[in-house]
This record gives sequence, C-alpha cells and structure tokens, in this order.
Amino acid sequence: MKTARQPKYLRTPGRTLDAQLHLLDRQVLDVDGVPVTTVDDIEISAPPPETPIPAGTPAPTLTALLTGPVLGTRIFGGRPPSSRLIRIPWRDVADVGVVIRLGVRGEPLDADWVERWIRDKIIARIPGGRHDPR
Amino acid sequence: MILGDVLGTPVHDPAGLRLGRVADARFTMNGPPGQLLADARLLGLIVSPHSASSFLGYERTGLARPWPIAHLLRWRHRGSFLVLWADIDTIGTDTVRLREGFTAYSPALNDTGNE
Amino acid sequence: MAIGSRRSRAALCGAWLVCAGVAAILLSGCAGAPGSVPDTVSTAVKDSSSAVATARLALGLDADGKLTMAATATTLDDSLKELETARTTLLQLSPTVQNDRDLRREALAVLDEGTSGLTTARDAVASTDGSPTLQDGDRLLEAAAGRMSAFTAQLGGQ
Amino acid sequence: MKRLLGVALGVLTAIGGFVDIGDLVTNAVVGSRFGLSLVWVVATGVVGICVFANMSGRVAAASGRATFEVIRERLGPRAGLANLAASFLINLMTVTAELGGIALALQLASSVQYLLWVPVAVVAVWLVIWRVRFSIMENVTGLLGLTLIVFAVALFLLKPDWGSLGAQVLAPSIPEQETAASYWYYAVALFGAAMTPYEVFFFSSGAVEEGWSIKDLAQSRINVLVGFPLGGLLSVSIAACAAVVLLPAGIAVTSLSQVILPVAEAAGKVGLAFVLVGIVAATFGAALETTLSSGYTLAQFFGWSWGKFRRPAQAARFHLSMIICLLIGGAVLATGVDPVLVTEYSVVFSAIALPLTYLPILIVANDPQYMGEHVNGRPVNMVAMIYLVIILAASLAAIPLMIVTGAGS
Repeated sequence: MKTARQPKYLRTPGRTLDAQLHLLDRQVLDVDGVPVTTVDDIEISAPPPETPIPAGTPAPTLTALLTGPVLGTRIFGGRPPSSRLIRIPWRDVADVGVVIRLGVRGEPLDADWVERWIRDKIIARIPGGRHDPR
Repeated sequence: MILGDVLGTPVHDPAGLRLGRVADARFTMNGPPGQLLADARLLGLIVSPHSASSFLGYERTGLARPWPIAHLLRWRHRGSFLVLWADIDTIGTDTVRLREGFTAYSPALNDTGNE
Repeated sequence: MAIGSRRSRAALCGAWLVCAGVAAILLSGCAGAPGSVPDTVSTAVKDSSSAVATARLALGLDADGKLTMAATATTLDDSLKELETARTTLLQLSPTVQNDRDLRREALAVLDEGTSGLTTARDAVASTDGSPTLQDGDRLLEAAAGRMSAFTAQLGGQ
Repeated sequence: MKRLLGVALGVLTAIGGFVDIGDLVTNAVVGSRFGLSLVWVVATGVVGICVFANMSGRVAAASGRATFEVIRERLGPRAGLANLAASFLINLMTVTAELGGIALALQLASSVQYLLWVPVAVVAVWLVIWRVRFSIMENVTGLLGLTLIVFAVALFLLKPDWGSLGAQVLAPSIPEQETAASYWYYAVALFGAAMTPYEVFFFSSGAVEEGWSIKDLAQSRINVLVGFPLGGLLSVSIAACAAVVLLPAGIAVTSLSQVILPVAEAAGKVGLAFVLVGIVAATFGAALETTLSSGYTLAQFFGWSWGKFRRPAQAARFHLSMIICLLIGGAVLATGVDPVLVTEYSVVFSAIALPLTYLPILIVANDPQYMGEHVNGRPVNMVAMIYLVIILAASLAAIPLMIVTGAGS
C-alpha cells in the first residue's frame, strides 16, 4: 500500500475521460438535440475474462455505449446476453460534455425502438398526437 | 466486455494482497481519429482501497464545495490510485490481478475535472 | 457470478427494507393507534363531536344565507360519514370486561343521537314542504353535542 | 412596461400556484388542531423551497439539465432508481390527491357525488396536458388560483384577536388536548407539504420547457423570492382561518367541506364562490404539475425524449406514462379511498424522500462543469447545508412519528 500513498503523477496527452465521472448515466442527445437514452453501461474491446493478458497487448478501446436491459442488470446484478445489448457505436459520438451528443439522428437507432413503437402504435393514433403545441 | 462487470471488482497485487476495488476506468482520446471523435483507449483503472461506491462526482477533481460533503467524500476516497493497462495481468469476474512491480499513479484530474 | 450475486444481495436487502417500511406504515395506518377500549371510545366520541359541531356550524351559516345548499348538503354528508366511521370503530371493538362493554354501549347511544340529529338536519335541507325545519335539526344536534361533551368529561374523570 | 408586466405575471402565478391540496388540507388540519403554533414550520419550509427551487432553476438555466437527469447522473443507477421509485410513488399519490381535490371542490359547488366528478377531472387534466401550451397552462391556473386570497380577506373580516394569534405564532406551545408526538408529526407533514419534491422537478423541467437562459434568471429569482413567501402567507391564512373559527368550535378538520366554512362565515356566498374557484384552480394546476412531474422524472431517469414543447408524437413514452399515471390516479379514487387521507399520507411521504432529491441538486450547483461561473455562492451553500440537515432530520423522524401517532389520529 506504500505505493498508493506516494503516487506518481502521470501526464497524458489528449483528453481524459473517466467512465463513471464523464460517461455513465449521462443523457445522450442526437444530432438535433433530441434525447435518445441515458448511458447505461459501456462496452470495451478487452480480451475474454480470466485469461492472462500478455505484456504488450494494445490497450482496449471503448467500442460502444450500451442501453436497454443492461440497466436492469447493472442495478440488480447479472448480465444480459450479448445479443440483447443495445449498442450506440463510439464512432457515432460527436461530443462528450455535460451531455453526450451524437453525430447522427436518433430516429433509426436501435436505442430508440421502444419510443418508435409507442409512437406509431399508440400516441400518434390519438387525435392531436402530431399537433405542434407551439 | 461490459465495463459494469469490472467496476466494483476487488483488485489484488501479484502476491494476492487485496488493494481495494475498481472504482472507475480511465480512457484517453489520443488514438487514431475515428469518424467524429478520436478513439478512446483504456488508460487504466482507478483503484479505491476503501469504497467503490459512487462518489457523487467528487472523483479526483479539485472541487471542494459545499464544505462537509466534498470533504467527506474525498475522505472516503483517500488512498485511491491509478494503475495503467500495461500493469494489469488478468481481469477476472471476481478479481483484477496486477503485474509484478506495478506503478500506482495519482488519480487526480486537473482543475476542471475534464480536458 | 460473484459480483452479480453480491450486488443483487445488496439490492435485495434494500428492497426488503423498503417493503418492511411500507408494510409497517400501512399497518400503523390501518390499525390506527393500538389502544385500550376507553382510548378508542374516547377518540370515536371526540371525532363524532367534531362532526356534530361541523354540522351545527354549517346549519347556522345556511340559516344566515351564507352557505349554498350544495355546500351545506355536502358538509352534512361528510359529517355523517365521519359519524359512521366512528361507529364502525366502536362496533369492531371486542371488549373483554363488563366495564368496557358498558362504556361501548353508552358511546353507541350517544353516537346514535348525533346520527339522528344529522339525519333530521339533512332532511331539513332537502325538504320541500317545510318540515322538519333547520331549527329541529339544530335542536337535536345541540342535544347530541351536550351529551357528547358530558360523556367525554365523564371519561376524562375516570 | 412589458417587462414589468412579465415580472408581475410571474409573481402572481407563483403565488397562485404555490398552494395545492396538500397545503390546503394540512394547513387547515393543523390550524384547527394546533392553532398557529406551527407557523414556524411553514416559514422554514418556504425558505427551504425558495433556496432549492432557485438552485434547480439555476442549474437548468446554466446547463439545460433538469433535476432528475442530475439525480441519475450523480447518484448512479441504484440510488437513482431508489429515488425514482420513491419520488414516482409520491407523485402518483399526489396526482391522486389533487384529482380528488378537484372532484371534492366540484361536489361542494354542485352537490353531485365527487366520484362522478373524478372521470371528468382525469379527462380535463389530460386534455390540457395534451393540447394546451405550457405558458398558458401555467398562467391561467396560477391566476385563477389567486382567488384563494379570499382566505386572507376572510381572516380580516373575521376580526380575530390579533394579539392572541400573534402570541401563538411567536411563542408556540402544544395545545393541551394534543400530544407532543402529534405536534411533531404535523410539523413534518407541513414541512413536507411546503417542500414537496415535485415542485423542484416541475420548476427545473419548466425552465427547460420555456428555454430559460442565464439572463432569465433574474426574473425567475423574483418569481421565487417574492411569489413563494406570499404563497406561504396564503397557506398561513388558511391555517389562521381554521384556528379562528374551527378550533374554538371543537372541529378537527377531516374533510375539504370543513376547510371552506370559515370563509363562508366571514364572506358569505361570495366568499364561497371565490374559495371554490380557487380550490378548483389550485388543485387543477397542481394536478397538471404533478402529472407532468411523473412524466418528467421517468423520462429524465431513462433518458427519454420529453417536454410539452415537443409534439406528443415526439415524446411518446413521456405522454404515455402520464396517461397511465392519470388512469391509475382515477382508479385509486374509484375505490372510494378518502382523498383527504391520501393527501395527508402524500405530504408525509414527501418529507421522507426529500434528502435524495435535494442533495444531488446542491452538489451539481457547485460543479463548474455544469454551472460555469454560476456556481453557488458561499452563503447559499451554508443555508443549503443547514437545510440538508433539517431535511434529513425530518425524513428520519417521519416514519417513527407516523407509527407512534397512528398517522396523526
């Protein structure tokens, strides 16, 4: 533990992101500023668990923001099968600030399917559902 | 791999001594540029010896207000350190094992807690 | 999986605490303060006397032309509901000794007087042929209020 | 001139919008049982809601983030979900209570059984949420709610013994027929009624709805700092009317019909008309606010698209969840449960959930990443910390007091 008490300072080039602090549980907006979801978890390209990592293995990268059932398992434990993860690929992310902005429209994303379903099957069918309140 | 699986996992040194738990994962955006943002590479893990619970945003920043809350949380987070990816030997489901001779870096971010 | 189970245990623990808390509140809310027969009788009579006082105030205001018929009728309905609730609590008691049984019988008699006063008052408000009059209702309610306060005083003296 | 009008309108709607069924019932109950000996709690609560409503408005204006997004982001998913569950349940209870309040007030006006008014109230609230513009909704209900000032007028017409009222306020003591536990139980309830979390959810989300920026903050600060205390004064006058008329007559308030009697005594049928319009407007306004708050909290926790400024089809889950809330509220009332009882429980539960709501707001209001240069000043932080301690104490005391007093009976 001695090492922990007298830590060295590390200067890294480029911008630093801490997952808990800057990414998890932040609101995700699409390119038009429409809320898409919240970051429920993050996927990284790490090697399979329990296998020793050979020295010199390149660092994993952040591949996608996750949403959907993964929120339930993050809260209550367990893990959804990989096929049930709803991914927003990192290449679609345009900016990380107080909110996370995407560079694409939210409409066609998988993360928005429940919203689309409820809109098309219920809300848009009620008279005035497409009425602009302003 | 899902980050949620790693957060909260106990961390051990090569001799099996328990050092704490994974409190956070740090990324740097200095990889080759992707479509919109540069790739975010895993720089390392933040290990906290006392608690891996949420720090309500007081992690590793210079933020010191409001007075007792900031101090209380910083105290709960005392002794935490950053280990680089290169120093990680195995990431398992119930332990993260570090390599022989790992280096503990200060987990502090600079002033704004951002760039 | 170790992490998963640890987390779910913590979550389960929290869920239990919440459930236990809610259950405790619901129990305390439904059962009311668990008290002796004299306590329950005293609360029931006190609630009833508040209801009778409300009815008398409403009747007085109605007679002065300060209250609409709808408002008077609603107030009297609410007072009657309050009396009925008090009556139900008394009927649900299971006294074990003679003294408590007597107490409950007397209280029920007092409440009945209030009920009949209220019924008369409601009839007076709804009446189209001028009888009974508001005064009839008020007189009965006044008598009931008198008996209630005497009863409460007697309870307090014991 | 136009600016002045805007300020006046804002203040007036803040006054009219301050009182809801929780304030009405709790203040009347307390006035009829404890006189004015609990006014200090209303004052404490009003200062608290001013501090935190202002703070949440500032966070929303500076960062564009509404309160529940902030709660999720800072507390994380687990504590955030606990807060969501609690807040949502309380919101649902409050929606139910407000719908019941509308129905009860309409019964007083028409003598048609309140249960028949419940579906009318549900549909009316939904229609306004579905179609009416946010600012119109706010201003109309707020201005009509102002007719509750008739309580203050009635108090003057009753010509009370001001000296004895003043003594009750300044030297509070527990009336001999009441226990200390009941006194403190109602203190917690009054505090919860004044500081209900939904007001903060609504206030901050409203700031986003209306697209506030930093330069609108001065206006919002006046609305809060002038409007809320005057609204609090309105609450106190409700309690005072009950203390002057009902307490001496030996009437302990258990229904809405008793709340209006002092006004009728003082101002007759005209007063009655005003008070009924006021109660319908206040509960209707609050029903809108709480229903929207249910939608806001859910949408902000899960990151859904929300807001009345969007077409309903562009915030589908938000609108669907509000429809479900209204239906649940109506269904609960249809069981015949006493709306006044629901109200009394909802304010106490509010008190329990307060800390989880106000702590994250305070933390984020200090974070320069969100706030830029508009972080909390030192005095604000000091007051907020004191309030956090009070809030925590009230929250911890609420359940034991509830059990000991059998919910105040």
